[in-house]
Amino acid sequence: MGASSKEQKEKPGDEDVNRQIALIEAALYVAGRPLDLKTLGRIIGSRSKRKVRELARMLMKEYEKRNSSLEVLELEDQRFVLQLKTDYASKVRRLAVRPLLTDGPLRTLAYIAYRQPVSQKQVIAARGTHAYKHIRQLVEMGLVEKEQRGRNKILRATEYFADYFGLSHNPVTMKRQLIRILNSIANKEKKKQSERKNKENRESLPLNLY
Amino acid sequence: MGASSKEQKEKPGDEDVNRQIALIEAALYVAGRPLDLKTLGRIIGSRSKRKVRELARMLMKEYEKRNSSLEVLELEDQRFVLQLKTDYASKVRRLAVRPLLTDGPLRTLAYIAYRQPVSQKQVIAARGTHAYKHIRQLVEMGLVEKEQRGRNKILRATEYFADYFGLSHNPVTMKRQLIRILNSIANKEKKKQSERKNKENRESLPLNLY
Amino acid sequence: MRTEETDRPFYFHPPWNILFDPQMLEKINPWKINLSFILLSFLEEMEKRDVIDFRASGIALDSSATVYLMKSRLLLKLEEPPPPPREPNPDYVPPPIILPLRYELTTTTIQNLLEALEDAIKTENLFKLKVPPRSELLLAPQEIVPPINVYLMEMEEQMSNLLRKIRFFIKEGKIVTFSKLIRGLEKLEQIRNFIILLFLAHRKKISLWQKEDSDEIFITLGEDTPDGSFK
Repeated sequence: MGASSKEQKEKPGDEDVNRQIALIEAALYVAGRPLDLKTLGRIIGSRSKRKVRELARMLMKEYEKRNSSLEVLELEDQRFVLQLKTDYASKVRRLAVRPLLTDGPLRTLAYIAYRQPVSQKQVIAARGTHAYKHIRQLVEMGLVEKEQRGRNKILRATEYFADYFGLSHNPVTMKRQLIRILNSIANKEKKKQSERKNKENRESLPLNLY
Repeated sequence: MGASSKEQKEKPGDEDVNRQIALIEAALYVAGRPLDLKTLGRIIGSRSKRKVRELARMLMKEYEKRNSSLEVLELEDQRFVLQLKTDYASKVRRLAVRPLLTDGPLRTLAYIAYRQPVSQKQVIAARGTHAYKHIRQLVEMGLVEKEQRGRNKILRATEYFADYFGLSHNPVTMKRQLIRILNSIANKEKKKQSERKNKENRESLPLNLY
Repeated sequence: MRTEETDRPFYFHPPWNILFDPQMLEKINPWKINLSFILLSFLEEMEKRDVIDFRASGIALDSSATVYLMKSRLLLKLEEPPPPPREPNPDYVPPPIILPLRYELTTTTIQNLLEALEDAIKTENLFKLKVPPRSELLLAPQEIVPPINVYLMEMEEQMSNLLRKIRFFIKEGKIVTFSKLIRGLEKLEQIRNFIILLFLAHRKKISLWQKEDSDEIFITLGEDTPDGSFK
């Protein structure tokens, strides 16, 4: 009798666990970026980080066992991500056809990430009034967040933005990373340019430093 | 000796098959849209449509066996797609990368798809002036295309839209398929509404259903 | 076992509660109230329960009169009553289509982002943001050109001097700002320092920052000069 009651208890429990693991998979699939335990917990309706981690690890093990081109990884900061294994990426990358954003909004996004925290006013001044629309789109997509500070609206790039481009979540580090990569591009380009024409406009030099 | 040579032959063969199935999975994952046998064949380096279909079906079966929130579907025109099972959608919808359409634009989209090709004027007449905004949004997202014909703007659903539902790219077939889908959604909704009406004691209830 | 909920009279629940809550009644659009349905069901419910509550009936009647009054007032204001809810649509609008959720790898890379950033920066009004703390410093070029020429000749030396000074400040654990670096210097010296800073930044010896709404320039050691090295 004890056994049967235990069985009865366990069966729905197992189903629950399966459903929760599948929900974590669903979340990671749809997000396409690393998610933290809190976010995953909210999806499966659990506040226990320990439990969420356990379930996510079960999903990870399941993927390890499968013959799959996808993998679930646990990152150092206890976030989990579902992604394509790198050795498959090169073969299928060309099937991706749609950009995240069109040119205009992408420029506005890059500008915000570079100048963050930056007032909406400054973004509009630098990018033109069409940037209002871009900002709305970027906020909707979760790439930029807006904060009212006094009379100003302050914009900054979100963690989702950082994850998408593989940048640090820390705004200062993120900015430094951007500048470093940008400088290396700028230098390469400068070399190319100076090879083409030796006469360089002196005024433009310091401007490219930033 | 014969056995061992057979073993040697089969082993790499199996690995090949596994690798090819995983490649098909990778392709479907990255594309996020239905892919035809030719495209999948190019990825795995095979010109035999029969073989590609067989492998894709093996992947489909594997997904069916798993406790997964994801599914691989074979569409009518022999295209395959990897997507989230619908009963998981509501729980993880908000994690999606792209801004998701709200009810209003989705209704306008349904109307356009149902009546296509349809003049913008007619859409506005049926859906109200706020539909101008919806149309702009739908065009931006690539779900609807606008064509100037004389003084009229003609709207229709795009192939990208058709891919979302695994519909045929042929406009006539697409429309027929769509009408079937829309009618089934409408019937489901009617059922839900009548169920809701029976339970309608509290005002808060219907609001929480969505 | 009786809960508080069951202790309350039935008419305090929807749909009848509308007649017993004057505040709610005031807020609602009277055209949305189906009086005959509410009153009939109210009577039926009382019959079913076999309790005739005259006081409640009186209130219901009073509220109904109020609703009628509200309706007639709206009519007097030439406000049309809303069309009956189930009027056939001129055109059938199907229910919203829910798009299936599919992950899709997008083609935008960090490279694209940086190219976009370059474009954005090129078109930005850079002078507004990049001028040194006191813009008047750059507004007198005639005066500073000759000394700079001398300066350029000893640029290497000047750069290492300034870099040493910056490192000193960083070693002290202080934030190095441009104003701190030039404190006490004459205008011309300040300009020279600024130009050397630009050269240092160009060689990635240092990085320069500005915060929004501030003219201050912040200085950190660059990637070629990691914080720990004081060679």
